[in-house]
Amino acid sequence: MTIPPYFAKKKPVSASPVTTSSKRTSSVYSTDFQEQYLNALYYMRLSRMLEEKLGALYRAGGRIVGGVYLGKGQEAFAAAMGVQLRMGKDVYGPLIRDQAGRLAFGEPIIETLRTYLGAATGPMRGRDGNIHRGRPREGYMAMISHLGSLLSVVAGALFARRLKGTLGDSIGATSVGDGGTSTGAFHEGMNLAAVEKLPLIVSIANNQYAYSTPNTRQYACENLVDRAKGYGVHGEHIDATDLAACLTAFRGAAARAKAGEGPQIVVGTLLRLAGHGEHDDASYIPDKKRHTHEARDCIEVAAKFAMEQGWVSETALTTQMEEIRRLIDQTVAKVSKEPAPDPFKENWQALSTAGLVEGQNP
Amino acid sequence: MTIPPYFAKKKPVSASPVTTSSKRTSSVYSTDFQEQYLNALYYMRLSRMLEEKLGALYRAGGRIVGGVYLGKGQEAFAAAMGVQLRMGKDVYGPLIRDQAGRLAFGEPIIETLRTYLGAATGPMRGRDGNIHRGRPREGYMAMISHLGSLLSVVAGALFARRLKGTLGDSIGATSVGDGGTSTGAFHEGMNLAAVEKLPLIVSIANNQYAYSTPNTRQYACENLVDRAKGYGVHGEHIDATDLAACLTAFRGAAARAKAGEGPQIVVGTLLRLAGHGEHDDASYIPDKKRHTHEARDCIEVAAKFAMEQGWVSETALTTQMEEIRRLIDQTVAKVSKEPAPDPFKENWQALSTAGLVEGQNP
Amino acid sequence: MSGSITYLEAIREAQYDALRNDPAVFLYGQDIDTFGGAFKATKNLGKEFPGRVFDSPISEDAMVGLAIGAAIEGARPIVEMQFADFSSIGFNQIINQAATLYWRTETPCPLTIRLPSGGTAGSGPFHSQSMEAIYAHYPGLVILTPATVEDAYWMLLDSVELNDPVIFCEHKFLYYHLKAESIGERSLPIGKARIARPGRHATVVTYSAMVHDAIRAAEELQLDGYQIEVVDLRSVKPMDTDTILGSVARTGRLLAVGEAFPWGGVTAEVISRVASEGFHLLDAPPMRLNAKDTPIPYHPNLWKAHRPTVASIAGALRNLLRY
Amino acid sequence: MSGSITYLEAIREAQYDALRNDPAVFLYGQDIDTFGGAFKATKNLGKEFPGRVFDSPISEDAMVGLAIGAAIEGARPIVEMQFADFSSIGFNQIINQAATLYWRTETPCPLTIRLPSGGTAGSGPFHSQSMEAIYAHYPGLVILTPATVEDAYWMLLDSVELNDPVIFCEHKFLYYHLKAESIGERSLPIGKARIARPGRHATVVTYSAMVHDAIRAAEELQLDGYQIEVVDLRSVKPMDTDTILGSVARTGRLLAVGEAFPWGGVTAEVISRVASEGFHLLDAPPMRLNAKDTPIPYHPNLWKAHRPTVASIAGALRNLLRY
Ligand SMILES: Cc1ncc(C[n+]2csc(CCOP(=O)(O)OP(=O)(O)O)c2C)c(N)n1
Ligand SMILES: Cc1ncc(C[n+]2csc(CCOP(=O)(O)OP(=O)(O)O)c2C)c(N)n1
Ligand SMILES: [Mg+2]
Ligand SMILES: [Mg+2]
Repeated sequence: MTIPPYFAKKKPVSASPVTTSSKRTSSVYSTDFQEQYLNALYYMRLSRMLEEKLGALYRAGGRIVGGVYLGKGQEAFAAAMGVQLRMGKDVYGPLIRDQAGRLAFGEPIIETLRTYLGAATGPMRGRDGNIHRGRPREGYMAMISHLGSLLSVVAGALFARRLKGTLGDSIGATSVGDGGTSTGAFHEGMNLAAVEKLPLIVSIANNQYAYSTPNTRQYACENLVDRAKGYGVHGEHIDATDLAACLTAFRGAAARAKAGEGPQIVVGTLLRLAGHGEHDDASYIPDKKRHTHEARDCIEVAAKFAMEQGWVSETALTTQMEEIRRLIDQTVAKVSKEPAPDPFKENWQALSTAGLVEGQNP
Repeated sequence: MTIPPYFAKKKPVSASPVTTSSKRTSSVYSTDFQEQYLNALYYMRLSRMLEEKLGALYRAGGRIVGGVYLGKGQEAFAAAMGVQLRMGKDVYGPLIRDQAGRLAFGEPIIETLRTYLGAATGPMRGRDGNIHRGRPREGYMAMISHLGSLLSVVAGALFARRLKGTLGDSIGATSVGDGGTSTGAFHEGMNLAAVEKLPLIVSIANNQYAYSTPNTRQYACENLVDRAKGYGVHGEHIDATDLAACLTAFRGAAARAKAGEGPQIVVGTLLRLAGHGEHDDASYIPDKKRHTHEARDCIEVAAKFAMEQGWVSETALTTQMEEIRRLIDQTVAKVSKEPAPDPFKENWQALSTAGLVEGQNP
Repeated sequence: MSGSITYLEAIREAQYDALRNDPAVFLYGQDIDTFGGAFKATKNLGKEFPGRVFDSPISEDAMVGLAIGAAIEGARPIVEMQFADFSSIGFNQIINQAATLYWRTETPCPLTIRLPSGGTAGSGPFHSQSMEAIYAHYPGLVILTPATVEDAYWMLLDSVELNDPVIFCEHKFLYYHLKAESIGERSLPIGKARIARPGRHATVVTYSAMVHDAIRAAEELQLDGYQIEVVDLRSVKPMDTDTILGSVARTGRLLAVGEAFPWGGVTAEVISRVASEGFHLLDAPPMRLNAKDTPIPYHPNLWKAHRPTVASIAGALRNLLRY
Repeated sequence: MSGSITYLEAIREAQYDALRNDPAVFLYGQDIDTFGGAFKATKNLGKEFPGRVFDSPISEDAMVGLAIGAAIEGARPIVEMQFADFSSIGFNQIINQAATLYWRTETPCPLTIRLPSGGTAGSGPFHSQSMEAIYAHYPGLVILTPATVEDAYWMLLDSVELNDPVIFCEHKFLYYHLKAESIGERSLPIGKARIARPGRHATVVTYSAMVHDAIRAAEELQLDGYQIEVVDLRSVKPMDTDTILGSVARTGRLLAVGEAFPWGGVTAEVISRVASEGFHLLDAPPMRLNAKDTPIPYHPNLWKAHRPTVASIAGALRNLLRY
């Protein structure tokens, strides 16, 4: 596995979790599971802090370019998928709530910050923004806004690898929200991936709302996992506020995909714990929803569980959080000094073949 | 129920079926069922003969304008849906294999022939052709070629009626093939109809091929009826070579739709007994497929069953066939004398608001 | 500009009045009911007209299809696309189903599709597009591009009354930035262009938000003694060739300005019509000014350089006048 | 025209050679494997290149999406749309995903989408469309419109080698009707127009099947002593303005002909460029000739009246020359 240099994977900075866990060898969880769990928890916490920073910068005004769409409450679901993936080997097409998954996949936070802060050094160089970022050549797809339309693209990358004979045990993964499942693109992509029997995991984060639109106006089946059978693929439904459940589901899905069982759907139920974007106060979410099981903060739940299991101590978590804060602050400071895009340095070429580019306006 | 004059519904010409049936009052089938059955059988036979005529005219060359796509083998499935519908009251959006359904809905064969023979008097006046014909203002939708895209239109007509308070016990019905289920439009339309809980029957004719493409390259689920649950709608799968099974399914679907139970999916398995169009010899269909249960001729099966039940005599059927032949020959003769479209009489206006139409090329 | 009603409020008002005037009108779109729409163009309408404003699933193809079916039945739906850019998913239903219906079947299709269009800083390639040219190329559609508060209101009301499918391109930048004292009286019918600013040295033909940039450029050139006429197309299809030619007849010089992509589109159509039908009116080669031929950039630095601006319009006019 | 290879066979040959030359090439489309495609453009290719020609589900959006994903990974897919008209379902993936990929991410997207385009008698509104203008409006795509057997072959091979998404508009009428002795040598690169017929009294700029009608119209006018130059654009985006201007410089008169709908499109772009950049070369107002502004009629009587013909091109030329 080769990792492109700008993507050198951050190791979890939590205080030696494996040592801590040796206390409880009787655990039903394998060491491997435990390691993934703590990795995921790290990325969840990193994601949350990073997004809180982005929210604060947005509210302060003037610093963030464009909108801010956060994954608060969806970190467990996103990270559990992300930790299954190997940057440089697997294909990942994340969506707007997948900050934790992106970090778990191996994106360094400087890529996030460069994009949001509008630095020319970021992966999109000011041409496209924030949640659209990616590095497709590294298997890290860069979503367009049109929901559902990344699914077939991730499928296509896997298809090409199989054709070239380089697929090996690579898998692909992409996400969609409850709203995104209503798109024709989702359906066509899902069906095509099933026909081609591609090793693709599709995670459906049912956060009960699409912007302001509740599930009742989005679909009429009991559970979106009921769609899986209609595509002839394996489907699972989990409580997405429970990191252990998320990990179990995505580990299983990844294993089945690698075993040649074709696409895998994982539906997670949760509640979006933020507005659709930071401009939105989500006043359309009734208060009583905010006190349901689905509204639990997956990070608190996950941390508590890890401590109960003896996998990590409270002190270690506190230390980790301090390190995360420092990392974020340092990176913000660094990126803040980086240049903004300069239109005079822009070549304004939409084609890679320079010879076919026509003249532009003066 | 008002029937527009040009659509005066042809009554079945079979020899008084109800009388015949009185012989067997112990039948498990109601009189109503039996009547529908014989109606359907009539339309199936009319459809088959009419299509054979179209095929012959096509092969003879020079008479038919455009392509010829036939419903051979699909008559039971199409007619069983058509006889549930009441022209002037229900909304019907048929597809290319639905000649029998169109006739059962109340289309007189002169409308079919005018379109195929390119008469200016036909419902499309030479502007669009053959299988695209319809009279949308009468609830008889005129399909465009893009598969799947009529579903939401039929749904919309029902939606408007409900809004206006004129829905009553009207229902809508539309068809799609196995291939058509792979379209985004099918998915979006199906899901939207389910969310709006509209009284819409969607018939899926799985004739095992989409043009030359076999089911294995079209979908990966076991049976397309597995999709129903994912939309939260009632689904049923039937042997579409069996008219009684088709009628039972569509009668049930219509009753449930009228009872407010929302969209209904009926999947029928059969084999297309013709080429995709008359230009196609369907050599890609393996011979052994032609000797399977699904390759039974639904008309033979239905006629035999009706005779076994004592609903109709062989003589009556023979008489009926003669009447059908005469009707077709007379209508062909009549239409052959009708004028072709004249470009100089054409107003070339794509907008109904004449004041907004711009000048055309000289 | 100051005043008491915004372009956005005018659009909301028009929908309010359409719903009030005609029970056949209903609204269908994402997040338009309780939430009032991503831009609040339907704020409170769901409450004021219960059962006539519907949140739709994220299904632009089916949304348009539903509206077509409803229009066939005599309803007068207004469909809101959350952004014009997402109408690409409804493209097929628009150009092939709605646009051909009347011609194929003599069945009118009174359908209005609202497209929140055009660029605003930081919105990027998929929330900034101007798609009028795409729809105008296909027969059977009316494409409107209101530039004023008055037009936003009256043209939307007119659209709903029209028995043909209308693509109503609202400019998102004008939503909050354009204000008027009041809506004003209906002045022109659909299909007529408007002289937004009279002049005699050159004509700028433009539409939507660019009308305001063109006027500002004209004001800049006034300081140099030039009187620039600005024609606001209002409707890009049909296009009011007579008014355009009338203006060019007065000025002899033509600059067509649009914020859409440069290949084809409204400006090419304008130039072609004038070159063909008003060749001898021209004292100088007609000019076009459009956005650059790349996707619309996200970062404001790039975005400003991508599209025509008051400065680039003024620059183009200077070149045109120098000729 | 007679000879031993048709336009359609040239397209098949090009795909054969592309598959043979480069293992990264694969074909994806409806009914293209065993069946060889609705028009037989891929006849036997599935047999000759096992595992590289795929029947797809009826999912144009996902077909294009799959090809984009594959192109990102370095594959060179050729996607066949069964008819150009069905590309409306893949529209969003084409204009927003494929066309923006390189600009957004510096990732090349070597993807060729074949659109069987244009009118044939009895094909009606949804099997006859010419969609080049729709795609050309969006940045990031190359739009090719071959008119000859040679171009059908070489331009398709070139498309596959190009690191950008190509919309390859093949004309269905030429499939069987256009023949050549042999494919011939590659003459011009992509992006260059061709003088299909030299002349000096007027220039017709056109592309695809209309090139042949224009040549026939030119032959007709030759009988009256006029020498009409015909420019075959070959590529409508990029458009070879230099060659067009060169021709107009020789003739002083311009008629742009296309079989697409009249609003906007290729002919508007041609006229605009010449009016702007070659105004003083023109001795008469430039003219356009397109199809009428309605959907494409089904019945041949109407169909023939809807589109430009040899007669209407000749008529337009007479008007132009009379000027
Ligand atoms: C095709 C399309 N239509 C509309 C939108 C506008 N839009 C952006 S996000 C969103 C809601 C998405 O809801 P969901 O899929 O549930 O994801 P969530 O935001 O809840 O994570 C909408 C409607 C879009 N991006 N794409
Ligand atoms: C969106 C779209 N893509 C492609 C086509 C071309 N086409 C016409 S019929 C057909 C096959 C349809 O198969 P199926 O839905 O199974 O119906 P059947 O012909 O078997 O009745 C295809 C691919 C089309 N009409 N629409
Ligand atoms: Mg959601
Ligand atoms: Mg089929």
